[in-house]
Amino acid sequence: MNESRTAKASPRAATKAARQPAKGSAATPGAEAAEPGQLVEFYRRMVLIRKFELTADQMYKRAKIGGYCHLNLGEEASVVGLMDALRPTDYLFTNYRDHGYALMRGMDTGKVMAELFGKTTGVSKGRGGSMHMFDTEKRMLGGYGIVGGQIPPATGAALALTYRGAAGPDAEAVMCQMGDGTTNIGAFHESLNLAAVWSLPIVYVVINNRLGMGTTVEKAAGEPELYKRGSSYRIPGVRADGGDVLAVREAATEALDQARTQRQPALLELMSYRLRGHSVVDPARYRSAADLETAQEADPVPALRAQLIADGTLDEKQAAAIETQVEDQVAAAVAFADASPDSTPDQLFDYAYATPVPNAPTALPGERMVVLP
Amino acid sequence: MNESRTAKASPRAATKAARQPAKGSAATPGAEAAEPGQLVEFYRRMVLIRKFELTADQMYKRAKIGGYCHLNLGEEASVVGLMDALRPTDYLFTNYRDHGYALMRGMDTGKVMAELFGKTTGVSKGRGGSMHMFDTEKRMLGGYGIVGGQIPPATGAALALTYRGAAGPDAEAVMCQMGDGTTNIGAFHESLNLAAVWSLPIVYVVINNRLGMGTTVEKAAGEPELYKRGSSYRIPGVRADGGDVLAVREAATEALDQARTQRQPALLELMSYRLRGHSVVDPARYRSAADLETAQEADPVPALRAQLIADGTLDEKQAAAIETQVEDQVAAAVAFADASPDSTPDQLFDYAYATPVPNAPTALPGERMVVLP
Amino acid sequence: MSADADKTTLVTYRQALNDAIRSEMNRDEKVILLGEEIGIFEGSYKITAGLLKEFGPERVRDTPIAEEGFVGAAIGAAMLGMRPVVEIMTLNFSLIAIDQIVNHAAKIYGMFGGQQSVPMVIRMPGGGGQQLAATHSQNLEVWYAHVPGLKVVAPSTPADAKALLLAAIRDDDPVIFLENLALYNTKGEVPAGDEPAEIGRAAVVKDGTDLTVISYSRATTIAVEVARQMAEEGISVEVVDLRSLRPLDRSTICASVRKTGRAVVLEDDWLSYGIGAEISATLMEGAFDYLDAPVRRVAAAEVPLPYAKPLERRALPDAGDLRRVILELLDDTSFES
Amino acid sequence: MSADADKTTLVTYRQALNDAIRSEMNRDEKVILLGEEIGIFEGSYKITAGLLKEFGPERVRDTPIAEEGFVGAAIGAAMLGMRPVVEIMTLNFSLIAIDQIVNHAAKIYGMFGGQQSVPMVIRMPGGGGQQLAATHSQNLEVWYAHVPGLKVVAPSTPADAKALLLAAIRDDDPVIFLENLALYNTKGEVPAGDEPAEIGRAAVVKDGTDLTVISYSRATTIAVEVARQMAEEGISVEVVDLRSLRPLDRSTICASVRKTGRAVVLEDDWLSYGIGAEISATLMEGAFDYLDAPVRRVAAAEVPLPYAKPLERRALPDAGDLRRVILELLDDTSFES
Ligand SMILES: Cc1ncc(C[n+]2csc(CCOP(=O)(O)OP(=O)(O)O)c2C)c(N)n1
Ligand SMILES: Cc1ncc(C[n+]2csc(CCOP(=O)(O)OP(=O)(O)O)c2C)c(N)n1
Ligand SMILES: [Mg+2]
Ligand SMILES: [Mg+2]
Repeated sequence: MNESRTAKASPRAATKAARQPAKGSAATPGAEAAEPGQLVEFYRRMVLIRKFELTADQMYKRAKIGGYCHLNLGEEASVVGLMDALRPTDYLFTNYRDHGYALMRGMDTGKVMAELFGKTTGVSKGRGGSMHMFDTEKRMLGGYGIVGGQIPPATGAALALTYRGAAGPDAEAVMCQMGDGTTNIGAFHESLNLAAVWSLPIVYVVINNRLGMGTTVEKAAGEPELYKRGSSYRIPGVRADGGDVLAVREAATEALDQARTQRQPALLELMSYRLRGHSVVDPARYRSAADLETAQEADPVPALRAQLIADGTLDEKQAAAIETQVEDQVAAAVAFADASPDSTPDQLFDYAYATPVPNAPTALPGERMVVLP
Repeated sequence: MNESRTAKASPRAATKAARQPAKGSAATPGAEAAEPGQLVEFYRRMVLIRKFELTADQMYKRAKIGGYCHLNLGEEASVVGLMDALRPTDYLFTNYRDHGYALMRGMDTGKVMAELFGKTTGVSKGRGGSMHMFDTEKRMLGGYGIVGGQIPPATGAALALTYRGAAGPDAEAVMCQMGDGTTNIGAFHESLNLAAVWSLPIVYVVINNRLGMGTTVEKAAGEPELYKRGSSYRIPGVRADGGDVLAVREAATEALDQARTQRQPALLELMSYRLRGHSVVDPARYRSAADLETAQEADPVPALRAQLIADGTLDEKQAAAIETQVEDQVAAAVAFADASPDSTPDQLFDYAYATPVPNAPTALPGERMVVLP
Repeated sequence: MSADADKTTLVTYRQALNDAIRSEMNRDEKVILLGEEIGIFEGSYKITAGLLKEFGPERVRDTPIAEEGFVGAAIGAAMLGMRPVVEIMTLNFSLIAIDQIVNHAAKIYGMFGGQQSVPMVIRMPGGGGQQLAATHSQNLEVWYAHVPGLKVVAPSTPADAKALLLAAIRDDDPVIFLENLALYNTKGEVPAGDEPAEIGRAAVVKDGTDLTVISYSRATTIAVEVARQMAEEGISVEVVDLRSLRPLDRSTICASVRKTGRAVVLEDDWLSYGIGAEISATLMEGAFDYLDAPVRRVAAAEVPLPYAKPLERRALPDAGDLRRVILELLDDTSFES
Repeated sequence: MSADADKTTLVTYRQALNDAIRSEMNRDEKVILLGEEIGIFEGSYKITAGLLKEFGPERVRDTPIAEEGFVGAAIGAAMLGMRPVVEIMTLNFSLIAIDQIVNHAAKIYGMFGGQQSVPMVIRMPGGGGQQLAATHSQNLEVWYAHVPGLKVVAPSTPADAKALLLAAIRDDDPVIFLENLALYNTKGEVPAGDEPAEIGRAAVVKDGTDLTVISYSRATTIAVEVARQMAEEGISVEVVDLRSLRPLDRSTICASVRKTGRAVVLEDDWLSYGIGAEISATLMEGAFDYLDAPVRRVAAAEVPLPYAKPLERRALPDAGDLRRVILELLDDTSFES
């Protein structure tokens, strides 16, 4: 039935887990034991996401950013671990909570910020905004705003890979990220079933931050242990501690490896916490103080910092230096975004069609449609 | 996890099973041991469906019936067993393969045939045809032609029941029938999850006739043991032999009982065979001779006849008398349908809206829309 | 609160909706609410604020993210006599539920020979202008307006929001109730009491003699504003608010244009095959001989709506566009004020 | 086979589609087929007959019943450079996939700033008249025609079916390719070779001087037939076949009606907010001064289509309806042949 194993899922365990070195790595290529230097690098990445998101929040309040804006605050260890497991040759699809993924995929911090600012220098030329980071070259095939909408295309990307070449350790694979609430939508079911019957190289990752907006997993899902939902398709399900960057990387690497070598799809659930409201404008009044406290105690960023200092890998000064460097990087991103040009109205129809055709409508509001020779 | 139990699923077992009396009946109210008279009555019902469907096939060929027409041939034991377990106070939703269900729900044979003929005396006044049998009074809330389309409304009907009264042995329940291929569609997933989180009194029945049009269950479903798919919602799944009318009745009664008393939804899979093509116009060339032979050997109607004669419940003459009576009934249905009036074009807008409103459009093709005072 | 509280009160469109729902829930216990985040979260746009507390979690039922499932469930509940009022967070997400809406809710009454009505309401806001980008800013009302078996209303004022929602909930057919993100905070006088409006009737919301602007939902607020401004310039613009997109009140539209001889449609959806196309075609049939010039349409540019503000602003029709087109049309027909 | 085999061959619409697909699959190995029952079953309407045998199960891929899933999968495959041609059994079932089509396929190119095209085709038949009842007989083409980012074609002849399908498969944007149940067995001459048509162009398929009928898909075959009959009665009807619903070739439509002064739209969909509304509105803009009388629309009655033959027949427009309306329009404009 279900090839599942449950990793430490309680919040305390999560914080503690992040203080342990990774184990059982030899079996799965790519999940090397973490060198101290590597953990420091992971810390830097987590801090980058943290600072970026806090800055985005500020910029939203200053009306530099509009629309919806969903942050990865609290999910940094998951994002960093997943993206480290993913190779440049792999493809990524995510939901709208996508800033951290874009950064970790190697997209330029300034261009990601510029996208939030709606500038022409943004990764999606300012057309997409916060929910819609995209970069063909980095194989980040998009953040998507319709819940579950990314799952069928991600599945189809994996299908395309089966036409490109054989399975094997060097094969490409697809990762499709989503939230816990998203596992209740039809597209999840249809897609996982397709991946199973067609044997596709894809890893579905559920960031279980315990909430879909204000709704708890228990209230939304008949089977709240979400990794078990793979069993309806004979897809192995794994749950791991999303607060532990090494555990995440290991679980993701293993799942990706199966996808590469056996074209075995997988469902990976990462237990995580959302530190703030659903989006920057949500005060999350529905949330109990206790729940918020639990989330804050599990915060992976200070936890990793404390661990690195406790085990002597970093001292306060070095940690602060990393933080300052990241702050500068984010400040530079804001400066870049700020200085970048706005779109101009004449660019409105620039990306109407990839293949131009006669009679494509290009009237502005109130303009006449019919132009006769 | 999964409260599943697998009943005899092989075709041979199925035919044999029908020759055994029911067992383990005391535990579940409603699933009484079958009296010989009752089995004879079930035989009569199965023959009625059989004759009705064969006649529908003929009438289609004579162009008395049009559109799509899907028959229950091979599924008679499942239909009779399910409908015997259902009480008049329960509600039924089915797919388009609905003639047998309509008959067993107590809808008039003549009016069901008249629906196929598109006559005003039809159960849906000739508006629906083969796929759309409906009877508010008999609580047959419709045959539906969109694959999976019936599942959300059936689930909502069960939701409505929770506002009507408390759970208990006399509570009403809903049965929602579907085919094996239908378990791969999003509506299945979303609906079962709703039933689980809301604890609804509904039994989902999958008639696993091994084929969705020309596609086998194995090719279509990542987990082809479909009853196991309940586990994604913590809904108990049960598989039973759909060729054994008593096994079907027992399994359905048990599931309905849990729905009534505990508001525990259930998923019941009935292993069955489709004796013919997907619809009357499908020659099923894709089907192997061996597969067809297996299906024919498992045919529940001759199997039950043989059993009743072998154990002395019926003699040839009595069996033939039943068959003749049913033939007369179906012939009378055809005569009724034939003699019934056709709809007339002036009735076209009769059921446009339940609550009339001004300006509802009633133009016939080419008529002017705007009528000014 | 207005001094004349027994007559009308100045409330927001949001509050008017909230009042209508509360009032119907008090009147009829069969009225239940279904939707994502309508309970503890109080609704994405806070339309259902306070109702969970007042009516409890069974009548104000939060759903999983499963639009097809819960909209379909509302259909089934309606078939058993409940009167569900469903909130879909935005119209954009209704695409996931549209098979249930169009192939089921809209068909059940007619296809089964009038045996079973489906008394339900689907409330949802459409609209752009909030920088929500291409998938979250659509106005696809014309899709629903095209479908027999549905009724589709799109109120533009708090008073109509209340009166049409009361009517929709009491109606035995599935009613698509279109709100608009930009309207929620608008204010207007709402009559006391619970008098439902009649679905299927447009209203002349401003009288005029020179030209008719036809619009609905948010666009009507712009049309009325532009008409008021132009009145000061000596141009008398009549505004017809459609209110109901299906049925469409063709007589009221045509009667107005027969009087004024000039018409502009202002709509938030895409121009080609939009609501305005039917209005123009209707005037072709019902006011041809009275038209001094072709009907003009002011609609959204035909692109997936970009996030970037300057592009979004340019793509959506505004008061300036309407004003310019009105003046062009008056010019074309040698109007002298 | 015609004597002049190197020039044109008489084939069915079905065969023309099959030929086009085969030919593209031979030309470009990135072309793959996805859909329910397209392989071993050879397609519900046998459009893909023989292709499984010829190209194998990986390129002719049967899918589970999961329209949202496999249409979405085609989008993802297209993003990685494949050129999927998806069959949805009938347009009615596309409602389940419409979020993927409209919120994803149609948006990806523009919303991500032109980085990624989505070269895919969705083939599906619409149409009533086969007694398939309300949920299986719809013509919802106007929904797709309304959406920027999509291209929508609806060929009426075997030659166009082939040429437009070739074009659709080679196009880098998502193309909705509308077939019609009643057209599959119709025959026509198809040119040899693989010359694609240009998407976005209408065609005058019959010249005339007295009146223009504008139509598409099945309706065009009726229009042409009626035009031929009326020619014998001395009435010269021009027929414009839209071929492409998006983009819509407004110039060709308007040019024809500027010439004839009279226009009738024949369409299989429901009248209100249907394709004909846009055509009429377009003529309002582009031929107002040339029109001798209002444009007329001949469309389906606005009901869920009943199964019963007499009702179904009455609800759908036919040659008799078109003829009657043409004569009325000529009468109204004092036509003398
Ligand atoms: C189809 C659809 N329905 C509803 C929404 C509104 N919505 C946006 S995010 C969200 C919650 C998703 O929760 P989850 O999957 O847990 O992801 P998280 O936000 O926690 O990362 C909802 C309901 C949407 N965008 N799309
Ligand atoms: C959404 C949708 N997709 C496709 C179809 C076409 N179709 C009708 S029945 C059917 C097969 C269903 O198979 P199954 O669920 O096993 O039921 P069975 O016909 O075997 O009783 C298909 C694909 C449809 N009616 N609706
Ligand atoms: Mg979540
Ligand atoms: Mg089946």
